[in-house]
Amino acid sequence: MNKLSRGNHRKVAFVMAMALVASLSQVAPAAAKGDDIVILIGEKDSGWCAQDSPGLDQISAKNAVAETLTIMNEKGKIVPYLAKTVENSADFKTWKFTLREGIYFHDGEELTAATVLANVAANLGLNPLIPASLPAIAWQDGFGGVTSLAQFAAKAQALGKYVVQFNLPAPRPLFNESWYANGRPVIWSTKTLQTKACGTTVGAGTGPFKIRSKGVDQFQTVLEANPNYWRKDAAGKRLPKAATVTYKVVLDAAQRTNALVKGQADIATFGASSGPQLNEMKKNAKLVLFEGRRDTTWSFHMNTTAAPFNSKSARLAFSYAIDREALAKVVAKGNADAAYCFGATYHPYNLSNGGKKKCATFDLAKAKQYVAAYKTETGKDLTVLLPTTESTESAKANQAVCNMLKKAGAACSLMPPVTATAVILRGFALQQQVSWFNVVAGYSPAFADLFSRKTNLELSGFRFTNPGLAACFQTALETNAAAKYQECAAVLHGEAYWVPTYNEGGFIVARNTVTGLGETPLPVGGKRPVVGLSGFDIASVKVSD
Amino acid sequence: MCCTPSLTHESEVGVAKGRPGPLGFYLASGWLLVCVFTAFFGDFFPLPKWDEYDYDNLGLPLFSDGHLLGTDYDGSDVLSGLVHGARTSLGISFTAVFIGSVIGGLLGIVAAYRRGWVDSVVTMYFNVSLAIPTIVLTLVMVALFATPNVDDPSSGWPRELVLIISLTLVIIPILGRLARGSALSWSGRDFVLVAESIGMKKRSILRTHIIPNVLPSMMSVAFLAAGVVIVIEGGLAILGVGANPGASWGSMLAKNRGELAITPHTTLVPAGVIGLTVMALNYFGDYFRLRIDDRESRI
Amino acid sequence: MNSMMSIGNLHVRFATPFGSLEAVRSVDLEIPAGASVGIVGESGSGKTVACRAAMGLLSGSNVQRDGTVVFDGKELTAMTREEVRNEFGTGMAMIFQDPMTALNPVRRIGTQLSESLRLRLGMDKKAALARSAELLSLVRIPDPEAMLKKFPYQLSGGMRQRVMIAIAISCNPKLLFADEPTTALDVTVQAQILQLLSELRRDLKMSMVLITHDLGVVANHTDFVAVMYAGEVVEQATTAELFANMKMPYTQALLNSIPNIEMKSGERLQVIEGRLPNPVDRPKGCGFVTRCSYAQQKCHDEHPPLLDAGNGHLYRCWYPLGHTIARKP
Amino acid sequence: MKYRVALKNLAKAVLVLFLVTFSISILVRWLPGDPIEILMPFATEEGRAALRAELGLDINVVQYYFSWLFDLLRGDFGVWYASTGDGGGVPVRSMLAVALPRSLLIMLYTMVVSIVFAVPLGIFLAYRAETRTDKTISNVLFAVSSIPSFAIGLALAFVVGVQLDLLPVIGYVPFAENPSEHFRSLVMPVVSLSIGLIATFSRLLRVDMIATLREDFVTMASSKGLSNMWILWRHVLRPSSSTLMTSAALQMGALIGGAVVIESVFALNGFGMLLTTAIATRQYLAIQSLVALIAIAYIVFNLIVDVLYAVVDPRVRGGRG
Repeated sequence: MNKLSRGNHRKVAFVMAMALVASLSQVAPAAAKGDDIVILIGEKDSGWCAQDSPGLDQISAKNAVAETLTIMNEKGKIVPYLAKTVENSADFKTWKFTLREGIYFHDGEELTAATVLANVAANLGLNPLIPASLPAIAWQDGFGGVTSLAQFAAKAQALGKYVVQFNLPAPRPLFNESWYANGRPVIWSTKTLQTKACGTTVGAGTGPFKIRSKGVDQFQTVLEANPNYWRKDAAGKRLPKAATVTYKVVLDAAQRTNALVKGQADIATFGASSGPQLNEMKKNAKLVLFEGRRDTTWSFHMNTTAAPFNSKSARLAFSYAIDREALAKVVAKGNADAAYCFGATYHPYNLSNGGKKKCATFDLAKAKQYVAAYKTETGKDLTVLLPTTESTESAKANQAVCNMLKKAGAACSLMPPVTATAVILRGFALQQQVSWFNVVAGYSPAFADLFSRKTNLELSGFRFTNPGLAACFQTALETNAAAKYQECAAVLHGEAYWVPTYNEGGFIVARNTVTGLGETPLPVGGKRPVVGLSGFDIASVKVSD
Repeated sequence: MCCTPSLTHESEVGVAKGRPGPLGFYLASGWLLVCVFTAFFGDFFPLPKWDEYDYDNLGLPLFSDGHLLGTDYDGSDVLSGLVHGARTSLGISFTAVFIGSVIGGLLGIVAAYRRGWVDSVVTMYFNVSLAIPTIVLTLVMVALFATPNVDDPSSGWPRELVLIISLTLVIIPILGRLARGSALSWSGRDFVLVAESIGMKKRSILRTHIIPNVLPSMMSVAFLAAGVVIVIEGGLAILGVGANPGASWGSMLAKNRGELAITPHTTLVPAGVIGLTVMALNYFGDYFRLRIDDRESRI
Repeated sequence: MNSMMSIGNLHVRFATPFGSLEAVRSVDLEIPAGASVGIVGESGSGKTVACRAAMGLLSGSNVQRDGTVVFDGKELTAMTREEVRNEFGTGMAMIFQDPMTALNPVRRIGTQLSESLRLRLGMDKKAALARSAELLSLVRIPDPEAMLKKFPYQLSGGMRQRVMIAIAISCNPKLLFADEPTTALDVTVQAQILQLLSELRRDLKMSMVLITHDLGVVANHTDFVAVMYAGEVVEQATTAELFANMKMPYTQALLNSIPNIEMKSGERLQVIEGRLPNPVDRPKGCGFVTRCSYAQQKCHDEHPPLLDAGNGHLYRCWYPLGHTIARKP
Repeated sequence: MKYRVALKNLAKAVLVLFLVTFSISILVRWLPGDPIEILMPFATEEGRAALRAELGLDINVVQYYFSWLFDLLRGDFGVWYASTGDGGGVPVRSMLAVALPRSLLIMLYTMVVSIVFAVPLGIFLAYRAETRTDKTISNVLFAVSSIPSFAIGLALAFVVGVQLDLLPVIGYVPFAENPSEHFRSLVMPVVSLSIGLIATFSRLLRVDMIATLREDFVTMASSKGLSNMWILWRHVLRPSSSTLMTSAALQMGALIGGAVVIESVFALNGFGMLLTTAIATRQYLAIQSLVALIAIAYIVFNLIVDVLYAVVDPRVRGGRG
């Protein structure tokens, strides 16, 4: 018996060695070619249900399967999409959506007014206090905070097979935008809504691709072409062009780069925090970089209901201590801008028009002065706790912020991700002093909504305790007047509730064999941006051999 | 004397010949001295601060002006990182291993010598803690202790302290099992039986016969463990529960890993420093073991 | 008489950090074919090292061997390791002192016994096992088939030693070194094993070198004797001549240290006082000088050469036994 | 007699398992943050109460532990709550079905590769002990073993994957789907994990073999005219392998959950990532079940090693040693 097993050891070792040699000696596999597209994304998510909180990378995958009633074109304007037309009354209280006819879900259901109403109903009752349910906020707010179907029925009705009308209790000039909300409020088929796993592992939408398989762990999603897709390309040919699309989650940016350079993937997405990799890839002739508009602003916002940030001195100290230019460099290595005031220059909140910056900006002397003021006020030293996530970038950026605070004389420590993740997940930082938050929503009324809903202000992580500010945003929301928004933003910045740091756009890097990115025409004319707030459109994408 | 095996180049005398020579010993202890010196007096070196980013000098190569070992892609000085990292890495590793081996060693020796239920309990404790993965233990410890109370942000324990505690907990069963095994074999030796037979007290037998004999093998393994802990700490840094990014040698590696292809020196230099230190510790441990073997053979 | 092995001017040195250690120096030894030669000396006298060096079992960067060893007409010292190894088992074989440590504890008796048959004689597995059983019965082990399947720890000391003898003779060696084959055994078993060895030697027409510290063993089982002390041969003769005409005080001391049936009760066994000289730093005179009751000044100053007393009886002493002048009071 | 020893060992193993899982129950309860707030931030009061009951937060830890244990024994590993869901989620078992086979395979390959390389290397080093070759290789091994696996992994990915273009840099291919791609996809992860182990194992083996080489039976084997290779492999290796086996058993348990960094680098998404995510998102039930699996693995591998001791060294079988 001993002899036998010993002999076997050798054989096993030999076979293993041969297998290794054999596998090594093979030439590396060709990249997925032709009709099969491999896309690497840097973010794992828990699912595509409305209550789930997909980030941009996941939304681009989600939007390949399920679509929204309205969409943003390359000029940043909201246009009808699944809806053929969107009409509103002059007071912005009545909104009529007329759906396109002949659009079918992957499970065979036709898109009708009833489907849309079912989608809205399914999302009622979701907690609007977390960013994941931004669409829910928009909808519920639009309906005046209804939570039950009975209340809802009176406010939304089908005027025909393809027409839905909403009667809102208050003016909502951006209600059409609520139905886009960065690609989040997608329309699922009625059957999908009835399963708990709505889009987590299964789901039928109207998109160019349908789900072939989606791992429970959300690390790999394989989509296949929807043969009955409703859109056509500019030449009137069938969409989508590719047969399958595989989204793979690769958390490590360096490995996404490697796989792309090597040809294991055709497209990969990056955030500005992958600056070093992006800078390298810019030099690679085989790769093409697309950068989206820098309209995502990473900001700090503070819990004003508790120490230390219930003190304006503490907030101002924090705001003045942060060197935005430096932070943008640390995080993005030239792939992002410093944000002095809120958002990009075209944003309605932006206050830096005409070069006259009205916001607190980096000023070490002032920061020190306010740290000292806080000490005199409270008798305590200013101590800040920054939550970090597992990503190296988050830790680096937070450490840079900590150093800046320390230079200003404040104490600062990093909250470990194992705790911070839990705190962040917990209804947006109920306990946090400060949170890092990316405000993607260039024009989203949902964002303004966060300030305007008084009850939310008290409960949410933002915890602004300024009723004047809430009223201001409420008015701005109802009138959609840029001037009003700026007025509110001035208060926001003046009180230093909100400390913007840098603006970034998303990056898509594709191999030069990829064609058709950003070329799909929208049904009402125009195109979707190559890199937009809801990722990118892959309906026309094809890989040449 | 007679039994020199023909197969190996080592023999009893061969070991003596192969003893780490003084040169290697001086090199190894020299390196460790430099590291320890740096750990204590690094603050007085005329260097940029380790955690400050020189935004205009991202990814400088080795031997650049003002940055001897260059900067990483965040613009922090690699040399200052190494100097500061010496304190964190060696501090965490030496403290954890020292406390861990004292506690583990005592537990192991007592278990081996008392036998009975004491042994069962201690062995069970070793087995249970070996079965809990390091990562789980550290994540939980960091979540429990290194998290400041939000109402009082200065309340959490320093991350380094928590790391020391959890790594100590990791070291205890490893060295404890070793000590127990070694003590077990020594306590069966004739001289212990003799000591017992002449009515020597258990405690003095432990002190005079067991501990001095268990100590050498413990210490040589402890040196190796110190090296291993430096490496483990780097792995934890990737999960965000190690030292802050760039604050230890391991976390420098973890922090700069993405830029391996762009600024290779920022990963290779810390890796080299870790490698040298682990090698020196190993050498020191070996030297130590042989010196003690020598002592035994002369008795 | 034909020479089976002839050792000429053999030196073995070990390099140590304290200097070179000369374990064997200038040993000349003739092993006639078919004869049994005893090598006697106390522990550390270099007898084992000398034999292992002669066989070529010592190697390593720290070992230096000089001299010539001619075995069966072939000069071993001029051969490569591979060539020497080819002589092992079939030409020369060795029986080790402690059968507990010399048998591999984790391998079956059958495996250990048959492997040299298979590897050296090219037998197939079945034949080798059959032959192994025969060998075991040759060394008088009962139920050899069952024995093949056992592990060394399952055997008694005597049985293990028999197994080792079986292994040593398995390939019909011409020369058998038996390195203290009975030290680890109890007295009754000792006699049986020695008897067995002598019989096997006669039946298989082997030459044998019997290494021992026991002059009594030598008296009964050997034709020639060489006495070693501190790495040197100090006395050498036929067995009969040696016991009849002992020259060395050391040899006599060895003889006196054997327990004797004729000893009167109450009489104390004589021990050789003192220690072997430090092999790294030898005295310039006779190595035994500090322990010898006959030592004179000359013994301190000059190293005695090997002298011939006639009859091939060689000895290394300035004042041999029977010499009238030199006795100390 | 033998059976009694085996039963005793088994009883001890079960006790260890019990203690590990129980202490994890307690540790997990200590974790800061209300799990209801984290798992179901926007549930109704009834929903919260239901989840509270499901997580056993309304009963004491002992009761809760046993109800978890009985669920586990029935094969119910609990639910993985959707991170911002309404209390719904995926069964942990279906997550495990994806992650566990990968991790087990990676562990298995890593062990096989480490041992296949470490054993000859250890033998060679022991054979050449204390020569310049040995010292050089030993030192290099030490230096290499001190480089964390993720650094080796990324360096390999860049050099072997991108520059030499030999192997895929990311992803996992199941064996059933494409055997050759399966092996190719795991070469770099396995090598990254193995290098440190090869260094450790070969050094352990070297030390034990040097001790064995001093044994008489080695000289004896040599005097039989056997070749050096035969002696090293057939006579010396087996009696010298106990430390190596003990260490390998420890490493196997550690590899299942501890390869998280390599899983992340090569996008393999195995057990380690599951475990760390579970802790970060307070998946109470999942944490306990996953840790229990690791503890079981640790215990099973230790029992296997006990059996292997007996195979390797017959004296253990005979009740000695």
